[in-house]
Amino acid sequence: MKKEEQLELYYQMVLIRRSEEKAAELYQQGKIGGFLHLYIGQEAVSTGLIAARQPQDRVITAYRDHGVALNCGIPANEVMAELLGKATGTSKGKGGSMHMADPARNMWGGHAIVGGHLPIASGMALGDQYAGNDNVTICMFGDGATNIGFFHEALNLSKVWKLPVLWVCENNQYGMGTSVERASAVSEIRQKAEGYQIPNERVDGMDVMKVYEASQKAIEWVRAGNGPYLLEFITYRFMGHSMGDPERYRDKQEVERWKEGDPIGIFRKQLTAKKVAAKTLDEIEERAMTDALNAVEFAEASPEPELSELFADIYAEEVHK
Amino acid sequence: MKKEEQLELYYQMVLIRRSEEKAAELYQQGKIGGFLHLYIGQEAVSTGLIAARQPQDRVITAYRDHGVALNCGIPANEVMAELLGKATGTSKGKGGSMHMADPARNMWGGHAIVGGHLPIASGMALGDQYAGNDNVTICMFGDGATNIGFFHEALNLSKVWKLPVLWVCENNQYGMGTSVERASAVSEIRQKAEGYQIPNERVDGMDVMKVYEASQKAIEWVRAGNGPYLLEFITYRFMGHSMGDPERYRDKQEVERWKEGDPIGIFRKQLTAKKVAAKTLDEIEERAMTDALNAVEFAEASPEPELSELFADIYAEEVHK
Amino acid sequence: MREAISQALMEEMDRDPAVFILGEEVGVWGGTYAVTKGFYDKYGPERVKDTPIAENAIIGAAIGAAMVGQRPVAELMTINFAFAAMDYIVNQAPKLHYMFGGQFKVPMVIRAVGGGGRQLGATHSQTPDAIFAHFPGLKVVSPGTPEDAKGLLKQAIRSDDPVLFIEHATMYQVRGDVPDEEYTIPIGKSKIQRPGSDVTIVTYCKGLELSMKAADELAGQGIQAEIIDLRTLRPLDMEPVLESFKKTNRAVIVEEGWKSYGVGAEVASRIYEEAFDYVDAPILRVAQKEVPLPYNRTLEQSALPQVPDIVAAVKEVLK
Amino acid sequence: MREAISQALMEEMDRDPAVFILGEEVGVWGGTYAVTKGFYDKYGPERVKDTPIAENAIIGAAIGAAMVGQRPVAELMTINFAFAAMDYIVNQAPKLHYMFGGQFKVPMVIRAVGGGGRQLGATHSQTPDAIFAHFPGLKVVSPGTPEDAKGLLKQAIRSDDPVLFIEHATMYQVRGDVPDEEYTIPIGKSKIQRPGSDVTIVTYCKGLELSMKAADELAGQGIQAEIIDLRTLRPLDMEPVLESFKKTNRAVIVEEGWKSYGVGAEVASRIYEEAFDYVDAPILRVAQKEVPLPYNRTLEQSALPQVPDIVAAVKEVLK
Ligand SMILES: Cc1ncc(C[n+]2csc(CCOP(=O)(O)OP(=O)(O)O)c2C)c(N)n1
Ligand SMILES: Cc1ncc(C[n+]2csc(CCOP(=O)(O)OP(=O)(O)O)c2C)c(N)n1
Ligand SMILES: [Mg+2]
Ligand SMILES: [Mg+2]
Repeated sequence: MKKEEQLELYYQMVLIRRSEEKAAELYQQGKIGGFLHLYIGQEAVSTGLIAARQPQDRVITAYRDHGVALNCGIPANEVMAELLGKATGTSKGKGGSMHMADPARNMWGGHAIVGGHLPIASGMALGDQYAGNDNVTICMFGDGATNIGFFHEALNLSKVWKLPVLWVCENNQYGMGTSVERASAVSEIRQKAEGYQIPNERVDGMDVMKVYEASQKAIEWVRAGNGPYLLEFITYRFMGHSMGDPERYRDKQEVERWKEGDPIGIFRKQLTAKKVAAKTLDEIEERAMTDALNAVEFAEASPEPELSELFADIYAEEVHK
Repeated sequence: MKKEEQLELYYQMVLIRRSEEKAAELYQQGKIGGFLHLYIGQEAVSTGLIAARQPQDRVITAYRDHGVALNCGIPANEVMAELLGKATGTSKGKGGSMHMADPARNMWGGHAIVGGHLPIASGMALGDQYAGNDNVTICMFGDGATNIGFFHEALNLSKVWKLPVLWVCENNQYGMGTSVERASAVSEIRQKAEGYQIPNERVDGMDVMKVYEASQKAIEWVRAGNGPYLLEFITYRFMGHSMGDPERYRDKQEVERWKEGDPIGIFRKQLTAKKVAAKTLDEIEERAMTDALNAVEFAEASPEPELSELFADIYAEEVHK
Repeated sequence: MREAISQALMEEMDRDPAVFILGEEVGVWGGTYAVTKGFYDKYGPERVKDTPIAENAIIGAAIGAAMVGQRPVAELMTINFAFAAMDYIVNQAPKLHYMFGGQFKVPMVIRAVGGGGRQLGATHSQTPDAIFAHFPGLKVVSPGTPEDAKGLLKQAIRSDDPVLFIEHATMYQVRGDVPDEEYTIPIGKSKIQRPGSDVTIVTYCKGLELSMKAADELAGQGIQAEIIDLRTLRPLDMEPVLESFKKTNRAVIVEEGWKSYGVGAEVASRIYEEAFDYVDAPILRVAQKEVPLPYNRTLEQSALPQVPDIVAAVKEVLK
Repeated sequence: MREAISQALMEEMDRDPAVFILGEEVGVWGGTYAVTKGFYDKYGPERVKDTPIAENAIIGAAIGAAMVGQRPVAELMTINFAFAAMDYIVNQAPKLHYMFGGQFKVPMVIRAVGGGGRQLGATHSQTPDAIFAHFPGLKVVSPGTPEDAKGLLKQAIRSDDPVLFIEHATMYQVRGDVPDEEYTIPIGKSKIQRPGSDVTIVTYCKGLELSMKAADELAGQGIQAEIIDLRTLRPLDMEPVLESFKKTNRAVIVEEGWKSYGVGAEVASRIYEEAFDYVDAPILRVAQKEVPLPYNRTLEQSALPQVPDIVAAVKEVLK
């Protein structure tokens, strides 16, 4: 990967971090409602993954979707505006934190029912297979999501029909307060793919370049018509599951240990080792901060949706009454 | 296994065969309604399996349940009466072909939602684990059932909680008209257990003694507190999926080939080889025939349920209106 | 009826290459109720897709394919298996358009066979149509004649919204005229299936068959029942119902499902709300007795609404 | 309210060793809504079981354990996830007793948290209570006061039948007296929560909170509303409703869920059927607007039924 591309990834990771920090503040101030699931700690996963896709490749993920939305190119302004429920938000303020989307940027939504979007991802891949194009559907989900039946049905179907879908598990060690070991029969999620003879791989999810490389290989393998592939990225969320998590299920030391492997810190070190000047990186960080702040400003200044929006878009076509 | 026990198994297998043949006739005569899924061809599976259980072990299965009911010791009379919807049926005529049960004989029902009884089986095993006894739950299901999410959730739970449950897949090659290969990512069902690190084994399901031996080993392994185990029995249904199956999905030769390995024929040969006299076996066959005929007679002579039964047993306790 | 539904599917598949079918046994078997018989040979496995037994995957995949521009028709072997895919039917398909601010469309049809009366036992005999109609964003269609079935199914396939299309297992043999020329019928329009002046019978699907028979019988006794067929449960078109009721001032609602929290409750409530001054007698509901349907034929039949129940209810409201 | 529910669970666990709890985050986390806080430490992992995210396994396992003699209390993190386990809730649990001729019992409680108003978006904000109440064999309970919550939950745990026990996410802070002594409240009994003479308000759960406020406001204007709390949606006890209605001749039904095919439709229909001669004005339903609930707070609040809506409806029926 070219250096400027790498710097772009660095920018994206920092932008996610700063945006999420701002979102946490806005939540504390009561300006964001509902659930807020932060991506802090996991930035390398979606950044590296989405950098590896081609523009025609579709991304679909769970409710922990702000980072994914930014990586897909949805402007920070629109993401932040959605968090504030504004008319300028990517889903017009109707979706909120868990429902970022922009099909024009091939971001097919955050989805709030755990595992619920996996069969839908199979369907998107089916649609592309049916159309005869070479799009790949990239479906991200958590470790916890691999215990629900949706996962099983989606993976089985993808293999039986050889669908062009890349399954991406973000194994951040917990589904809410339940560790992988307490919820899953196997502790390596990738092993589950064996039950479907889906080729699979377990990759360090804290190193964005490793994520990128594994993803690129996998995506192109899928694109070549080989059927589905499963990637498991080992990662960790530094914050609670959502705002207000009592975090009784893990101790501080564990969190601190993982924080030593902060994906942004790791990448910064790598870039520095590749002779990128500290100043360059600092400037990127500042730009990310500015963009996050601007997004907040934009979102706060944006109008609320009109009340008439309440009854808009229930159906895509006019309904006879 | 002692010789008289083996002869008892032979009797059971022939009884199932004769009863099913009679049921088919009664169906043609319009005396049985609904769906009728015959067990012809698969007799060795439930006969060998259930012979291997202890009385305290619970059996639960799918809608293809007449044979299982007979093996569990439900009198043929009651099974046949249930098929005819009579008050003397094992479920008082309210359940029909797909819903044979008798908890006193540890037969916990045929269940008509494909895969739906697997989580329930996990729960039965959980109940026993919670009670601290050493009962084993034996849960039978078809190959087709292993593609639905219920299967996945049940197996995962059983492994995570180390539940005393024996999973038994009757792989009869088809779920209705869909062959295993067309519906399942893996063609050996037992491979699916690998995704849960559940020990497993693939066994010839046309040879009742092989079924018995594998089952006994597996049941005692589960009873010893080792957690779940999965057995896959390779078998075949000689008849259509249910009455009125156009059978466009397989050709006659295939069926004929399997019929050469008729489980009753195989067992008769084995018994003959073990010096059981033809006369003894013929007498058993006659007894089975007589019992099947008597069952029909009993069922036909039995009364219809009272009309008041319609409102009985909606709730187990009296309901305030 | 079967043929009308088959025709609708074929015509739409011929018209629009984005239309394909998926479901259990829709292909090689030819459809459990033979609705897609011959389709596999004609359109091939790409457009007539046999699926594993995995209702979430079936409906979920249909949603996904619809989102990216196809027009899948998913078949649920019976509506009872809708519960195994419930999240997709009520919580995903109907909400995706709204929740993402109009960015996604889900032009998908779920065909499901419902109904009791075939001795299939409690889990396999339901008519739970009302519960699906509770969800905004979903369209729920359930025709009672071959003509309507064809026209409505064609329209459902062309709809840019998810449609649950409910057929009745005991009605495939129902005969009726179907126009020769190409036609569609708008979703969300109730229809007078039989004009009359004395009493309004509001019904749909299997209830229509029963109500027509009851109306014949009543006519013999000098009572002219007007039958309004809802055809669509959501959106619910009350206009022809209200118009009829304002004329007859008496109504009976006939449905096959359970009475409590059923279709009749909604229809009755709306009549009272919107035509209160025209009510001359309590509106009655004829529906299934509130029991899980038993296997035994006599018991099952006595739980299901029957023609004499309708006749009796009409006489009661005319008292 | 939260404490009342916790108490009920603890008392029943202390009383009967067959009672145990299973669900997502009920243990170590202490319950997503903190209802089972402290339970894990007190009763240990055997009796307070954290499950994988697998709603079918949770409810299915509860059914199985109940069949063999335990009394599981399964928690659905929210009622929206009931759709992921729908087959167990409506097609298995309520039918097993009947379908096997009374041979099985399913003494199980499903606790589920419902309700909108917390900006969780369309898939996570539903109040779909009515659809569960459609199924014979299931008991559906949804209390509106801490006293009722405690007494009904204890009774639900002792019930030999499956009970869906619906709590409301925004009501855990609701305060109210709870008797000191041990008590239970029968399932299937509606209750007068506030006596009055001018109009009958029929409601339950969140609707009770709103209706009480509306009644206060109305009282200030000289209108005395009698509030009947259904508490149980199935079996539905209409007696207190009818008694009240025969006195007031006017009714408003208040529920949080969508209006169409909702609870109000059933209640209104029954009032008309059973007290037709007492009706002086159309019965009105106050309910959620028929949209998937949006995230934006203002939009969401404008979709939910509010106190002024109730006040207005009461004035309308009194016109
Ligand atoms: C079907 C369903 N059950 C439960 C929930 C509640 N829930 C939301 S997030 C979550 C944990 C998911 O964990 P994981 O898949 O590992 O994703 P992570 O939050 O770690 O990113 C749960 C249980 C839900 N949204 N959907
Ligand atoms: C959830 C669900 N989906 C579909 C059906 C319809 N159905 C009944 S039996 C069957 C095939 C099951 O095949 P398998 O599990 O292999 O059992 P077999 O009939 O071969 O014994 C299907 C699809 C059902 N009963 N339940
Ligand atoms: Mg996780
Ligand atoms: Mg099979």
